[in-house]
Amino acid sequence: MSPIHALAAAGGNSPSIPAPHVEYGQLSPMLVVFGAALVGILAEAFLPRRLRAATQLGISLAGLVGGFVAVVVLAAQGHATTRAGLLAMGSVAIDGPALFLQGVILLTAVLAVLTYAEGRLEPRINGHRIDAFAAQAAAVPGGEQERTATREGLRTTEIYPLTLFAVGGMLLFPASNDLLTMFVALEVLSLPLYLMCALARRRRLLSQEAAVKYFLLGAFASAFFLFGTALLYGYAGTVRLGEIADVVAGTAPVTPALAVTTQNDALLLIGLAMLAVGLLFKVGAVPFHSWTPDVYQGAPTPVSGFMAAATKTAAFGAMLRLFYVAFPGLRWDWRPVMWGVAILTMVVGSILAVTQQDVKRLLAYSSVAHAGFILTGLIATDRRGVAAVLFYLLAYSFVTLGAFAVVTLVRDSKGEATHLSNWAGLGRRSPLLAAVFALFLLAFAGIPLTSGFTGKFAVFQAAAGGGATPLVIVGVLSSAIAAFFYIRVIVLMFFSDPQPAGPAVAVPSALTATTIAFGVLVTLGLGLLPQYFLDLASKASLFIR
Amino acid sequence: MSYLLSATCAVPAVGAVVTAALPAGTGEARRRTTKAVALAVSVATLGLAAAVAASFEPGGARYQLTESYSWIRSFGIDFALGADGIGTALVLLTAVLVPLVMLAGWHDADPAAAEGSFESKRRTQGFFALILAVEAMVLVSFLATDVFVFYVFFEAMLIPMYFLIGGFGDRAGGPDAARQRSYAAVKFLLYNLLGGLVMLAAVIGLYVVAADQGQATFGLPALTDAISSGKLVIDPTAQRALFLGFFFAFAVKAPMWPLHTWLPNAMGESTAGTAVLITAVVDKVGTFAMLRFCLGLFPDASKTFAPAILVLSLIGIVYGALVAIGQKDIKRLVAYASISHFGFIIMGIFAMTSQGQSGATLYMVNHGISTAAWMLVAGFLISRRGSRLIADYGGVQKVAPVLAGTFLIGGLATLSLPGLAPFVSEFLVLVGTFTRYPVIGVIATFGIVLAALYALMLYQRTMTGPVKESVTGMPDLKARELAVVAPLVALTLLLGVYPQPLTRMVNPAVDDTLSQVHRTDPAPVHPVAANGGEQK
Amino acid sequence: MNSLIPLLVAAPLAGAALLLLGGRALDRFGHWIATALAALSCAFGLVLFFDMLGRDTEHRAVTERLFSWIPVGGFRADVSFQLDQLSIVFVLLITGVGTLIHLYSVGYMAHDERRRRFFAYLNLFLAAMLILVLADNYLLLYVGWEGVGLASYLLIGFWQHKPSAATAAKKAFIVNRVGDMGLSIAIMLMFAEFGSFAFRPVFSAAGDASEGKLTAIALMLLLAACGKSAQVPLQSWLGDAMEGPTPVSALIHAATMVTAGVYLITRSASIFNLAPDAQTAVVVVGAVTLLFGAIVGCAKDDIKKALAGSTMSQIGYMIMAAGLGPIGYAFAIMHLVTHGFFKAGLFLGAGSVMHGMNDEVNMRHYGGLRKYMPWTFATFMAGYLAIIGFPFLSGFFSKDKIIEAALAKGGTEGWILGTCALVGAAVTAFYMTRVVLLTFFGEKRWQPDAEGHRPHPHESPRTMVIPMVVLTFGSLFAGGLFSLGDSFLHFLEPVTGHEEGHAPLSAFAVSAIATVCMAAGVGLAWLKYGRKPVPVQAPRGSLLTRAARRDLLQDDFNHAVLVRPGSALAATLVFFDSKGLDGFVNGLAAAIGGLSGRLRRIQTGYVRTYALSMFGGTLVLVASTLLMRSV
Amino acid sequence: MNPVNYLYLAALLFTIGASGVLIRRNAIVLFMCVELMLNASNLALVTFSRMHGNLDGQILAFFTMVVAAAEVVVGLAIIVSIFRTRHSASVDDSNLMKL
Repeated sequence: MSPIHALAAAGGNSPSIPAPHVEYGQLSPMLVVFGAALVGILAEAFLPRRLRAATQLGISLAGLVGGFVAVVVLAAQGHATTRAGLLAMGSVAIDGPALFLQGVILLTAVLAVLTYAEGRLEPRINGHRIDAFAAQAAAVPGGEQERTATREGLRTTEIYPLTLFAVGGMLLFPASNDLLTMFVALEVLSLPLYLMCALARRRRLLSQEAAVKYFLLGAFASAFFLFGTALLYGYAGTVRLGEIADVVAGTAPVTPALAVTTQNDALLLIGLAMLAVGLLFKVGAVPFHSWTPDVYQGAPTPVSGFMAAATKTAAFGAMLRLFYVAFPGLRWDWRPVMWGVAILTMVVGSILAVTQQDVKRLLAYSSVAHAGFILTGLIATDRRGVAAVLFYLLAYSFVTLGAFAVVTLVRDSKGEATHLSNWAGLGRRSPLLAAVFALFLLAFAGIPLTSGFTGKFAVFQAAAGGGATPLVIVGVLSSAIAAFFYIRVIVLMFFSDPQPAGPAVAVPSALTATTIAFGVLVTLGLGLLPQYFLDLASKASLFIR
Repeated sequence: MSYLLSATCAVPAVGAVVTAALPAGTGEARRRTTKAVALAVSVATLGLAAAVAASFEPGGARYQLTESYSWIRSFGIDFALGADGIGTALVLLTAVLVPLVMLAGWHDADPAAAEGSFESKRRTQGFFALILAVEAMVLVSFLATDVFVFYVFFEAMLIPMYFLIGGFGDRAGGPDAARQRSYAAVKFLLYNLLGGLVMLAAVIGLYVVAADQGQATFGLPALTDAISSGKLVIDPTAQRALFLGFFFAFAVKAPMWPLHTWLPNAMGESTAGTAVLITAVVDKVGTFAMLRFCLGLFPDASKTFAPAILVLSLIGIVYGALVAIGQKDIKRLVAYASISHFGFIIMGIFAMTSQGQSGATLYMVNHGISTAAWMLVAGFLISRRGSRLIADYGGVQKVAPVLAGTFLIGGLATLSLPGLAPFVSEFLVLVGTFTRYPVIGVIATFGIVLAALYALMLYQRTMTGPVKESVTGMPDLKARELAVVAPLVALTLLLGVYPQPLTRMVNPAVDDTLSQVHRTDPAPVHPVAANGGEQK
Repeated sequence: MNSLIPLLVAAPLAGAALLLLGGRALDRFGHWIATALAALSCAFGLVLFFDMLGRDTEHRAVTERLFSWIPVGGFRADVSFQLDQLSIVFVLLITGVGTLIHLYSVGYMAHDERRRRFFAYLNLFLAAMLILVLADNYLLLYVGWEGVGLASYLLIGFWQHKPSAATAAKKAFIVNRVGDMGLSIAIMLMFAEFGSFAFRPVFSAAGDASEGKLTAIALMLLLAACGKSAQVPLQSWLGDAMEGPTPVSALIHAATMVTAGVYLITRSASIFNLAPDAQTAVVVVGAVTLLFGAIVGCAKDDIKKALAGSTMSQIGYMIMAAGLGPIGYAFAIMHLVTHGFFKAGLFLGAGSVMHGMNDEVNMRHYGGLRKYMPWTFATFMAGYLAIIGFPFLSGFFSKDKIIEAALAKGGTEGWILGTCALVGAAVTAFYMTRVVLLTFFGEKRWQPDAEGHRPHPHESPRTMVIPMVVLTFGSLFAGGLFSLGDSFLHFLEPVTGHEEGHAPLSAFAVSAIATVCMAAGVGLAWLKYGRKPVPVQAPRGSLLTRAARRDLLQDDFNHAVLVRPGSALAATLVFFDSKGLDGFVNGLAAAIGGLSGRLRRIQTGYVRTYALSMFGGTLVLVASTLLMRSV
Repeated sequence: MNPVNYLYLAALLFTIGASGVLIRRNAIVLFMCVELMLNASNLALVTFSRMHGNLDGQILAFFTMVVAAAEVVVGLAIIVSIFRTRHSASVDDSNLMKL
């Protein structure tokens, strides 16, 4: 019983509230990251401008790597398996999936932050290195203020603490064991992202538009999530996932109130559906995907990469926990619905991507399609499914990050040249980069010997094992369609003649190079020798309740 | 455990990486070193393949020289290799053809002036590296005794093949050659990818079914044994579905009518060497896989669908030949001829008689050799005149008799003239089919007339008659080109007169396959006392 | 001694390989190598022949097994030769005539720069033909069968720069392929029926098989024979085949290859004897062809085509005889041999004439040549008399025997066949006389050739004359020799079997009637061409003549019934392939693209639309969740 | 009085908010509608908290208010910046990115 219940039981007139017991050790990953974020704010406030960029990068890397180390240590101590447990009065669960996903998110974040700091791509402005982010976000685009800011080579270093906060939220999201924590985590990860979308240095109108769209729709979605929470609370009288499961299963002690509310399944089912809406929005599943292309296109490319990779990971983590911990009993209610969503997502995502002309939008739609593939794994509703989803998220994150990092390098005078026509003949001019991007595309397409194939195989196998054969068939067919547009890009890069005034490929610093290299490494590694990570995923595939 | 097989696959793979990494540059010297290295690698592979064939005992176990390394334990996947008679024969074919293809395409990857400044400096390296990559993957798929491993390389080989088709066309294309080429490449890839993905579903399905019955493995011998011993029982419906899943992929790859339309584009637009790689090597993986996987894993379903498949292949035989007759483009004609031939191969496989299947296997090898000869000579011809249109040629035999002669031999092999290798296999397939399905067998024999038509028409129109001014002064075959054609012609003759080395290798494997599907040859109505040729 | 048998084949084969691979180095003396090897093969043949005569009848047939060719399951094809009385006859004919024609070609092809290749092909032909007659199983026979087809293809089209030659060559090969189809189906039938296709086992087991099966096999063999031996309905290629150099016409399209069909039927006697219906088919084909060829022969002005028609007709005789069964086989072969001699002689003569007349082939441009080329004239006359069956020359004996046999068939059938044969004899006499008169008699009708050179007829070189002379002996005496005490008959009997036919007429009567017919034919010809001068331009002629000039419309028929529909079908399929199948595939891709284009529209860019889609989605989600529970 | 009525009210408010989001143009108003939805949820939470006789719901409500406040900050920041750029707060004006 949580203290709140105790209070209620005590009739509310005993003032003594026992101090909650918090396992700081096991929460350390999040704490470290949040701490770093706060330090970042302070640095932002007190450090002189010229020092900020470097310091912020340092702080963020320190925080993220520290967090990752903490995750590894926790996992090593067996908190992923034997010593997995509920923390902070049961509001946070540290178990296999949580730690695995936190690890993935942190690694992704590290690489993303590296791409933030890339200063070689934009031409120097009177000696100042500048990056992909607005000189002064508050300044009106094209206004005098912005021009001066640009001239002084200002940089929006706030991006770093914002990212850290978002990462903190993402770490909490898949680990949150009650709906309240989940809601808070959702907002904590979303709000910074809204802002980060608005921070592009070039094409600021698009950037701001992306932000406003993302914000309004995000808020809309979280409203649904919250109302769903309310309804579920109404049904079960609690927001703890585990306890909800008990109530659903009918194993919970029946209070008179419960006796009344549990009569009304509508509460439960509608609540479930609305929660699902909130999460499906974050993972970008059809029909809640419409924001993805616009936001991915408008946001600064490094941020798009970060969002595409990390947000999806976190959101799927939360979804897994919600469905596997709170509603295993309702499997027969939500599985068919999820079938529909998955099929719709795979098909619509793939088909819409076929006619895209902008690389970032293309990647956005492909991320939608992939959300569909991951959902098929989620529908398996068994450990194999969980493991498959975890592995897929791992594989997918790094490919996505790498792909967006490559996008940042193909530039012309107006910044990144994201229109596909500009990519014609890239393979002739810079074969290496084109080859790398082709590798990522092939991984997206799920060609064997790349991580994409292993992941796809895992989820499809899990789905088939779970008796969702039709899903698998739809899956393979839509991957065939998906292959079509990945191939189109490859054709464009290698087989068509370059435009005379086509874009140049900027030579990145070690930062972006590291990200891309890591992406390639993981893509091939998980394609050729996936065994270790598959083991890791399946070890980490058990939820604590 | 011997490492011969893995070595055979590894050498070209490593060679591919090395070749790709060789110093770039458009200088002639740089290019020559690249080519030399690649050729050396392929020859080394040939040596290893020969070693495999040598150490293979026809009488022995179905799979020999087996190796197995745990790859993905979670899915019960081992990187398992093993050579059986059929696989070994095709490994030899591949290893023999690749060096010749390289030699034939010696200058195909030299930067074309047309593509000028944007031309990648790594063009030559890329071309030869890709060929080696294809070889490596093909070899693995011929030797894999693990369904998953086979699938992976079956799929993966599409990518280098795709770049070969799309990246390096013959210089005979029209103004929109580049567009045509990339269209062909995309078509090739999407067709085969679709097939592969459908197969993926079937592979997963197979694993799920097997795992449910405690056979959580992709190991082919294990699965086939479990099936034939009844330890693993796939219910008919599932079995049919899985069979179709596998067969679809192989039928696209083979290609079988009506899934063939990618082949003419691919062979037409790519260089002659690449075309040979496609039709003589890569496509064989498809027919090979029908024989090894479809029949081995789904015996009952195979028997259920055999008649339908036979009809389709029969259509393919006649259809391919007729369309070939109507072609205006030399390479497309060869492509359609190949479609007709693949009809024969598939027919032999699903006739489910020892003659049919041994014939089909020999057919794969012989068709590889003869078509290679025909296609490569055609390539030499085309490279001289810069046109693929039959109408642009005439009277070549006057100016280039050797070229014409070899081209004729290629054509005669294609129409399977007795004494040349293809005759042996074609007749075996026909007899094998006839003994079980007389009507189909008889109709199929029309194919030999049609084959004569397209082969000789092509020869007549290009080589005979008055010398067209467009071909006057056309040089005869050069030493390099002779070096390419001579071994092929020699092999065609040798295997036509003395095919025993192959049959000895293939027959046991075929008998094993037949026992897997519980089929025996239909007995003659009035068997003669003394066996056929046996009279001393 | 048997080890000589493979050498029979090996010698010419080696020659062919040597000449083809040898390159220009052999241009100067290559033809002599080829001739020598042919002669060597002939020598081997003679040795084997006398060796055989040395043995008593039942030990004459020998088999020499080299190696197992295609062993798969019950399917055993061996490379194994069988030399018996039948094959030795062919061996001697092939190698003998072959050698002579090699010799002849040395002179005939003297000025052709591709002479080396020509001789290579000739050797190749000898080898293939010997395989054909020596094989001890049908599959090996098939190898020789198509081998000679290939050789004939190469030689007909030897002057490839002439489109007509190239076309004729292709036509010959393809028509033959149709026949080959029959042969391969026959082999398949045998394998399915007996589990073997080697002569001995099949013949020994033939008795067990149902008559239907045997008839099927026999008919397929007949189809093959029709292809090779230019019998109706597959006769159309032989006329065009005359595009080849004359020695080729002599060797392949007169003496040897075209008679392979007769060999096949005779060899398969044990099958045909048990399939009377098939035999009827055979005699019908034979009878029809013998008249068909004869009629065509009458109308042609091209000397070689006239002779080709004659060949067709003569082989018709043989096929008919073979179709008569045991009463006819031996005579078929006998006529085959004698015909080999005199027809080869006639062709060589024709070649010699052309040689002297700047390759002019139109007999209307000849005339009065007897003074200019006496040797040619003499030898040609000998052949002429032989073929028309002038008493006591080769043709007389062999042809009369066939006529007797035909009559001996008995009943109306017998009478019909006999009549056909006699009419054929008369017509033969007519067209051959016509040839002789047009060529050697009458006034000169020489025309300048394309370059305007007036011909200067002259006797051919010795290398060409000698073979003609040698063949003359064959034409004159072979028949008589064979019939002395029916030696030939008794020699072959063990293989072909023989039973005396009982003709309704006495042998003498038959000969008398035949001779009368012959005389009639000659007379008619003399009235038409001997007495009055022959117009240089062919008169329009009767309907029949015009039809006959066009080979009785056979090509028009084939073209209308097979070629045009075939090419139409091909064109249709090409269209269907690109527009139909491929169109479907591309259409699918386009459809997806279009769908994508349409679906994109929902991405309006308006936040509120997005919100709407979310809201709608939510409603659907909620509704379906509730629905799931209610159902 | 039956607490269920409060639930009806909450549902009503939520629906009003949602439909507001769908039909209004002004970003600020849109945002207000979202806030309305949040508060509808709050009402529901509090009601349920009362029905179940435990305080979780009320706690949740408090959290929601905090979150809403944070959201306002972020939201207004974004909306204001875009307003200064475009001199319009209509969400329909910002559709440069579509299809």
